[in-house]
This record gives sequence, structure tokens and C-alpha cells, in this order.
Amino acid sequence: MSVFQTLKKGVFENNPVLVLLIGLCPTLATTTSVKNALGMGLATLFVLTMSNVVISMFSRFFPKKIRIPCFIVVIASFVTIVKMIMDAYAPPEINDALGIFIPLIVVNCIILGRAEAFASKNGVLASLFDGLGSGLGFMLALVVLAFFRELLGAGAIFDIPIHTSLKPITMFILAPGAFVALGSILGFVAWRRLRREERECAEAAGKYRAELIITSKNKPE
Amino acid sequence: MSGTEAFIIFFNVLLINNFVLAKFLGLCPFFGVSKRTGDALSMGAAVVFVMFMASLVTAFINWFFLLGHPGNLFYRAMGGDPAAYDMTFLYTIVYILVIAVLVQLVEMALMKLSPPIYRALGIYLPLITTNCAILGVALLNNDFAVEASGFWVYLAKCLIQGLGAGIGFTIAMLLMSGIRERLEYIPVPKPFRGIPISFIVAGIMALAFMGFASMI
Amino acid sequence: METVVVGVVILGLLGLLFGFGLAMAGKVFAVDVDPRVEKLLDVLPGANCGACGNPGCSGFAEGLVEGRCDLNDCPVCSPEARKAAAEILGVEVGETERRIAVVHCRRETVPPRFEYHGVKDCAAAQIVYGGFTTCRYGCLGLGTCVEACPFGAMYMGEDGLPHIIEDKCTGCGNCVRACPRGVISLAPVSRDVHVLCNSKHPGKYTRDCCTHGCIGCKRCEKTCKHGAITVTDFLATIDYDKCVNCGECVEVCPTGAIGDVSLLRDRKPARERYAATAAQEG
Amino acid sequence: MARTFKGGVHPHDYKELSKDRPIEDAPAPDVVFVSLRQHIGAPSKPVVKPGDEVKKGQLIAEPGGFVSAACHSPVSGKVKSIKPRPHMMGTPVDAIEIENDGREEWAEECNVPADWEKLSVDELKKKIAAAGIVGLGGATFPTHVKLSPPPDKKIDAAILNGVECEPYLTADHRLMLEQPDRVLEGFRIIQRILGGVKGYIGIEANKPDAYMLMKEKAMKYPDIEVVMLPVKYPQGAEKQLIKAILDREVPSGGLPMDVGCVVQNVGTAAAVYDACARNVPLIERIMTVTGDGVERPANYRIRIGQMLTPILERSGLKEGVRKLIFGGPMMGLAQAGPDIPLAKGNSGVVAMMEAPLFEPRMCIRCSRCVDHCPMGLEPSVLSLLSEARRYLEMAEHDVLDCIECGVCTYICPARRPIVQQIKIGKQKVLEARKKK
Repeated sequence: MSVFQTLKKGVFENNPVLVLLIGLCPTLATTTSVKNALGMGLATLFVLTMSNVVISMFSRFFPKKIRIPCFIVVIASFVTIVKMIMDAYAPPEINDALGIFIPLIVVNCIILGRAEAFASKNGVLASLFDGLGSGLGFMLALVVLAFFRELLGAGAIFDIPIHTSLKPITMFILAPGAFVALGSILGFVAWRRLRREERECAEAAGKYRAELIITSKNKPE
Repeated sequence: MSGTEAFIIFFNVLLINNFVLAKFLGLCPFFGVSKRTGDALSMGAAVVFVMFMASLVTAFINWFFLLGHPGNLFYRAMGGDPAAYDMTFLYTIVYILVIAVLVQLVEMALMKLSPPIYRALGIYLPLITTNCAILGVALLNNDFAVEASGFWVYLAKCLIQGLGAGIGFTIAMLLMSGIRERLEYIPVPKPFRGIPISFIVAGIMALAFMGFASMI
Repeated sequence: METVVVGVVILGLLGLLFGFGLAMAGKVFAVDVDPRVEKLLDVLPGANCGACGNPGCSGFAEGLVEGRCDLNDCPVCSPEARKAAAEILGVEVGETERRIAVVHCRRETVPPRFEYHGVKDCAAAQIVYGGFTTCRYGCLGLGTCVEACPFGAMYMGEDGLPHIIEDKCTGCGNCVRACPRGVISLAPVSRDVHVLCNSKHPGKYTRDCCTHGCIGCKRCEKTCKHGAITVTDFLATIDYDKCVNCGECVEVCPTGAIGDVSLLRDRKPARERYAATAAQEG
Repeated sequence: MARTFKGGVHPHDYKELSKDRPIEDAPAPDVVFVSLRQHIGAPSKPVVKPGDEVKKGQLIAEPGGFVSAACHSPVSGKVKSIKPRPHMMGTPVDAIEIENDGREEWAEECNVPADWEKLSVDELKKKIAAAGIVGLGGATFPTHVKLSPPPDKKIDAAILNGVECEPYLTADHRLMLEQPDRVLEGFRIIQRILGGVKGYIGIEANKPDAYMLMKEKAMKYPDIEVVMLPVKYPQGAEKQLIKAILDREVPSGGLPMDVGCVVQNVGTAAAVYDACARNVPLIERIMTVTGDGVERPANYRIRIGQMLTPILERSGLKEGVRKLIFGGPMMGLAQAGPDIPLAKGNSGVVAMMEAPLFEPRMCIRCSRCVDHCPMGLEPSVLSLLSEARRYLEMAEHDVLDCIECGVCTYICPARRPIVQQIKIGKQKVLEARKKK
């Protein structure tokens, strides 16, 4: 499978949040604003890609029985690196907003999932792109969710308030809104998949013509 | 550490800032295992146990090894300025190792002692390791270290928070599994069947849990 | 400098302590789980569709290891996965061809015996007075099979019959079990000739029901050179292992109950293909 | 002492159509089709061959097992054929076709009066079994099996069911009015068989004339008590009748004999009397032909196996009848056509001019069905489970205890076909249990 395809697959078919439904904790927590979502997305992307690469490099050395703890050590070290970078360079308000969720990247099911399912069995380059793909997919999902939550909840896009007569529904910034928003997005994704299936069935129905069945009474040409 | 303070910590984590519905921790197993009440209960029990043990062990490690304060064993052994021994940047890696080991222990014990529960949890037992709630509780326990007067007060607070969080998680799991069992035979619109409707139901539950906000 | 030393000491100590602890625990809680079960789980599709009759793939893996189940029970398994699983189990698996669902009915041509206004479900209609269709073995057309298909491989055509999308159908058999009248059965993909009728009524009754029903005249049974067709209580059934797609029975069937669906599957008619291969060998 | 059961509904009973019509003989049939599956249990086995000559009341089919019933020829004549014939349950069933020679010649030991009081209990039971008597209330359970409960079950009460709560039907009412002695004597035979237990006769308040007559006739028998019951459907169901009269509740999955009593229909009692006192097998029964689809509703004494069409013509079947129901509108079976041979279980035929159709909608959880279900089940949950095809989970909600009385479908504001959904569930649960 070409490298580009792994990338595309990670973002669309196997989008970790929207399709595989893993890594939900940070998704809901950090999508109060698009800026936070981007911060979280980038951090996770970095950790995911780097840990995929390192794990795929050393996967032969990890004994089969305790491969999970080894993966976790690799991931945890990258997370610690990211935490330090964020503490040092990232703008303070993003750091406070993401707060506890940066260290929680290590337990983000996506990273361990990709490491277990892909990185430990494939080459370095493939793992790199798989990490990139999943990471981008994750970030895309985060940004989409954050966009809606911020728009509805805080009446702003990327912190630029929109002056409308409508009062923002603050629920979307708070916890219940996160669940409902993601639930609706998942519903939309499922609706699109069902519509594609229906179109396929309709197309197959269109192709089906009963008189094509050859019997003793109905001989072709 | 008066009784009311203990109650406040416990109640805060149990209902007000419920780990699942307010802090968004531990959502993967929350949505994954809450299909049947039986599984939800056994998952909840396993999480309560692992959280309690995790709080216990991380409290010891944090107080005696990581924090740069007089209680630090290295400071006691090697002297010098206690602040120099501040290893708090190791939180993530040390805590996750502790949790991984604990879960491995629980997995082995369950496989040996009661295979049915082990089979019921199935894939979700290793998933406890990556369960954000457990690492979350360990990290949140660190805040107690700052103003704790002594180690035993700190330990008590950590254990209460660990227990409260675990039970809060189980409550949310049970409520959710009760509703999801009924959702199975309600004609929900097709695209929303399964996980999407569970999210919306969780959203409504979170709305309800927000009612506890001003209790304390 | 101390921070590095202390850091290494802490992690080293913890690593040692936990490593040792886990090793000890490993002994105390030693449980001999057959390692092949995990290996099988990686290979099996993991759809947990229950077609093999076990609670999900883990149940199936245990069944395989204990010899209770057979690898062919899992229809959803791709051939490579089946070969890999066979190696793990160290058992030889016959090359079974992919099987898909076939609907053995082309809707009766007479109006139903009564208007049915009950629950829109074939099993429900079957309970009310034996079903509203005149032919008691024909398709009721209420779509229970389409509902039962977990892979979305079936849809209800305008002619009121379920149609199968060949590439999506995995042959899991849910539709076969869902149909209260057994109108659907599984057949290998390569076979194009099928008996498109399920009626066990005596010939005269079938003639009154629909123009293309099988009246059990046994002509196909006589002409089939490979003994693939047997007629039991007025209904011809094809044994797909013996059938070679020669298409002779299609010619000889007086009511046109046996049909060749090659054109639907974008293939040349079965007779031509068979004649061509026969010419080559001959 | 007006006692009743929990739940139930009050449908308009439309009995006034045929309540005052005296029982009249149905037109003598020229051909009869005696079905081999007219009862609960194994189908009966024919003992005659096509071409045999039979007399009226002669045994033509013996019971096919312990829980089965014998069949007798309602006419004298020649056996023409034994072939599958239409049946009210839908799939055709073997029936013995007998051509009536019109001589109405009784078989030798038939129609000979006998004093039943001299016979022992076993002899009485043997006579009932030989006469092929089954429950005529509609359940058609073989009576001799019901009257011989296993020794460990102590029976201390017998109940005669004269309630007839199904709308439209008036057969039992007319039977009690015109032949009270036959009913009463039959009931005394049943009491004697069950060991001289106390007897109760339950009659609904909408039949005061029958109640007064039976009460007066039962004066001379101290151990028989006639009980007036408030009008409510389904008061006539076995378990509800026991609850109302004896205030005992049959356990889930249990039978009336588990609470020490046996319930019999008034028609069955009359048939028991014929068998023991007149040596006449079950070849006739009372049946109501009513509904707005017939000009002259009436109560007929029909012969078992007679075709329905001539009877409908005699009662003036109107053009454009939309629905024909065997039994009453609540528990009856809608039929696809009139040309069906009548059987022991037919207590009535209702012809309706219009059959309103409703498009079932979502369950709105109003729980009316739960309030009115006489068995205390949750029809709304069962209906939703059945709609979602989760049939095996219905067993946990006691679907097998449902008596299919039709109250939930009648009361449901969303017009959901709950009884049919429950029937599917029952079938699937029983199939799964058989497989296990």
C-alpha cells in the first residue's frame, strides 16, 4: 500500500475518533476552542509519529510478553519531552487550558493502539506515515468538533467573537455539550455511511434486470 | 484533616466533578463496556480496585522519591538542598509504569481466580492501563502534596480521592449500562443507533450531574 | 548533575522492583492459557458476528483450539486468514469456495389469498394463517432477511424479492436462518445454475400458484449427466458439489423453474462456457 | 359478593344481536369433513377407510396419544376420502369426508339412556374419553386428561365457566337458558369425578336470566354455589375466573390444578352429561352466527365437521362482508374464506361489514396496556422487544404467561398489534427451548 494511501486511510477510513472511536477523552476535554484543539492535536501528532517510528525501529528487541510496558515507556518519554516544550514555549493560556491533558496523551488509546496494531509489525517509513495519518485524522476531528463547540458555545471562531443578536449556548462549552456535539457528529458520519450503502443498493437494483435470467422459456438473443 | 474535609473530597470526586461526566476521563471503556450491566459492574469493580491501589502506590512514590521537599529519601541520604531533588517531571512515566504493573497483576489474578469475569472484561482489561481516569486520579492526587501537613494526611486524601473517583466511575457506568440496555430495543433513528445515541444520553446525564455543581 | 543520577536511580529501582514483582506474580498466578488462542485472535476477522455459533471470535478461537469448532464454520474469514489459522492449529483445511446466498423463488403470479395487515415481518406473516401467499413455500417479501443481514448485502427489489449484492455477501447464513420458509440457501459463487423455486406443493397446486414453479416432473433429474439434481417431494434440489454448470437442466425444465444467472453476474451463459471448455478438452 | 381480577377492559358486547334468538338446528349437511386436529395434543388416527359405511355417533378416529381425543361421525353415511382440507388455523389438515345418507341411524350402543350415578369414577372417565369430549370454551383441551390430575395435586374446587365474556357470542347463554338440567347434571358428574368437591358456577351480570335460572335449579344441590360476576373482559379466562371466585392466583407457568381447582365450560358439562347419561359422543355443539354482516343472527346446534357456507347463507350473509372471524373479535381467528369445515372448538362466527385498518405507530409509554393486562405482564416492553427482533429476551418478561386475550391490542392508543408480536415471541422462545 503506497505511503500516501496509509496517510489517507488514517484520516478518513480509519479516523481514530470518528470511526474507530478511540482517544475520546482528550477529544471531548480539549475542544472547547479551536486553539486548544490545535494545540492538543499537534502535541498528539508529534508524540504519535515519533513513538511509531521509535517503536517500529526497536520492535524486534522488545520481548513479546512485555511489549506493552516497553511501548508505554517510549510513549511516556516523548510525552514528557512535549510537556517540557509546551511548558517552556507554548503561550500560557493554552498550557493552562490543556493542563492535565498533555500528560494524559500517554494513555491516549490511539497511540498505544497504533503502536500495537501497526508500528510493531511494519517498517519505519510505513509507521511514520501511519502515525502522521492517524495524528492528522485525530487533529482534524478535534478541530471540527472544536469549531462547532466554539461557534455554538462561545459565539466565536478561533477566538474572534461574532457579533450576532443570538446569545451563545454556553452548554456547548461545558461538559454536556461536548457529549452531544460529538454524538451528533458521529450520527452525521453514520448517516453519510448509510446513505452511501443505500446508494450502492439502489445502483445494484438499477443494474438488476429480471429478464436476464436464462430459463427454458426465456432464451437470450 | 477533619471529617468534613474528607467528605468534601470524596463527594467532589464522586458526583460534582465525576470523572466520566465532568472531567471526561475514562471514556473509552465507559462507552465500550457499558452495553450490559453485568460487564459494567465488573469493569467498575476492577477500576475501583486499580484506582485505589494506584493512589496508594503513587502517593508513596511521589512523597518519598519525586517531591523536592524534606521528606525526600534521596535528600535524607545525600543531603544538600531538598529542592534539587525535585523529580516531578518524571510523574508521567513513573505513574504509568505503576499502573501498567498493577493492571498486569489484576489481569493475572482475575485469570486465575475467576475466569468468567476475566472473559467478560476481555479486551477491556488491558484497556484499563490506558484508561485516562486512573492516571488522571494519580496526577490529581499530586495537588494534595502541596499543602498537606504530613505524609499520612496526604496519603488519606489520595486514598479518599482514589476511592471516590472509582465509585463515581462505577456509578456512571451502571447508570449508562441500565439506559443502554433499554436503548437496544427502542427504535432509535438508524444513523444514531449504537454509540452516537449513547453519547447524547451521556450528554443528558452530564447535564444532570451538573446539578451537583453548587452543592459544596 | 544530581537530577540525572537521581532520575536514573529512581527509574532503575522501579524497573527492577516491578520486573521482579511481575515475575513472582507470573509464577503465583500461572495459568496455562493455550498460546494458540491469542495467535488465532490476531488472524481471525474479529467481526464477532456470531455466524460460527460462538460468542464472538474469542469464543470461536477457544472452540477451535479445543477441537469443538471447525475452521470452515467462520464464513467471514478470508482465505489467507483461514490458511494462517490452519497453520497455527497445525490442521489441514480443505479449499472451500466462498459461498453466497441465493433466493429460490421468483414470486407467485396469482394474487395473495387474503390481505395481511399485521406486523411487517415474514416470521409474523407466517404465523397468521400460514402466510398470505397462495404458495405456502414462496417468498413473503416482507424483508426480514434484508433486516437480518449484518453486512448490508441484501435489498428488496421492486419485484418484491430480496436481491443479493454478490461482492458484499460473506455467506454468514443469517438470512437463511431469518427466512421462516427457507427460501434462501447458500451456494458456491462459481455456480450460476439454480432452482428458482422452493415449492413442495404437488405439481397441480404449483401450476395454479405461479407459471414458473417446479412441478416435480423429474426431467432435470433424468437429463443431468452428473447426478447433481434430485427431486424430493415435488421440488428439484441441486447438489452444488456435483454440479458443473453445464446448463442442460435449464433447457429441459418445462416450466422454466431452473434458471441460469450468469448474465446477471456479467458472465457468458453457463451452456456456452461449458461447451467451450468441453471443446478444448475433447 | 362481586369479586373480580386486576386489569381487563369493557368492550361493547354486542350480545343483543343474538341474545334472544332460541337455539335452532342447523340445516342437515349432505357432506361432512371431520378434521383429525380439532383439539390440543396429538392429532387423532383414523380407524375407518374410504368406502366404509358408518353410523351416526360411530368412532371414526381414535386418540393419537394420551393428550388427544377421539372423533365420531355426526351423520350416518359412507366415508368418501381422508385428504387434507382447509382448517381454521391455516395450513390444511387431514379430515375424514363422510357423505350423509340422511337415515340418521345411530350406532348400536349410542343414544341409550343410562344412570350415571351407578357408574364408578373410572367408568365415567372412560365414557368421557370414549366420547372424544374436549373443552368447548375454545381451548379444546381433552376433558378426560383435565379431569384426571396427577395424584400429588389435591383438587378441592370445580368451577363451571358460564361467563362467556367474548363479545358477540351467546351460545353458552342460550345453552344455560334452554337446557339448564343438562348443564347442571354434567357439572355434578364432573364434581363426582374430581372427588365430590365443592362446585361454583360463574355467570356474568349481563346474563341475569341465566343466573336466576341456574341459581333456582342449583337450590337443591348444597355443594353448588352460583356466583354473579361483574361484567369485564376477560372474566371468562381460566386464571381470571379462579382469581375472582376462589381468590387464588395460578403461579407463573402453572396450571389451575396447581391451586387445587379445575375449570370447565358449560358446553363441556352438557357434553359430559350426554356422554355419561345418554351415551351420545361429542358430535354436536351450540354455535352463534352473528355480527352486522348477517341479516338474521342466530344460535345454531351444528354438527362437528359441517361446512360453514350453508349456515351463513341461511343466516343471510350480506354482500361485501370485509371480515369473517371464527370465535369472537378479541381472541378469534380471522378467516380467508367461509368454506371451512366446523370443528369442536368453534363457539361462534362473527361477520363484519367493515374492518377498520390502523397504521401502528410508536409506543408512547402510556402504560395503559400494563394497567389493563389481566396477567400483570408488560405488553409495551414485549411489543418493543418483538419489534426489535430480540425474541429470547421476551422470556425474561414472562411472555409465555400471556393468554393472548387481546386486551393490550384493544386498549393501545398507538394501535400496535401487540398480541401478534407476542405470538411471534412465544413461538421463537419455545423453538429455542426445544432446540436446547
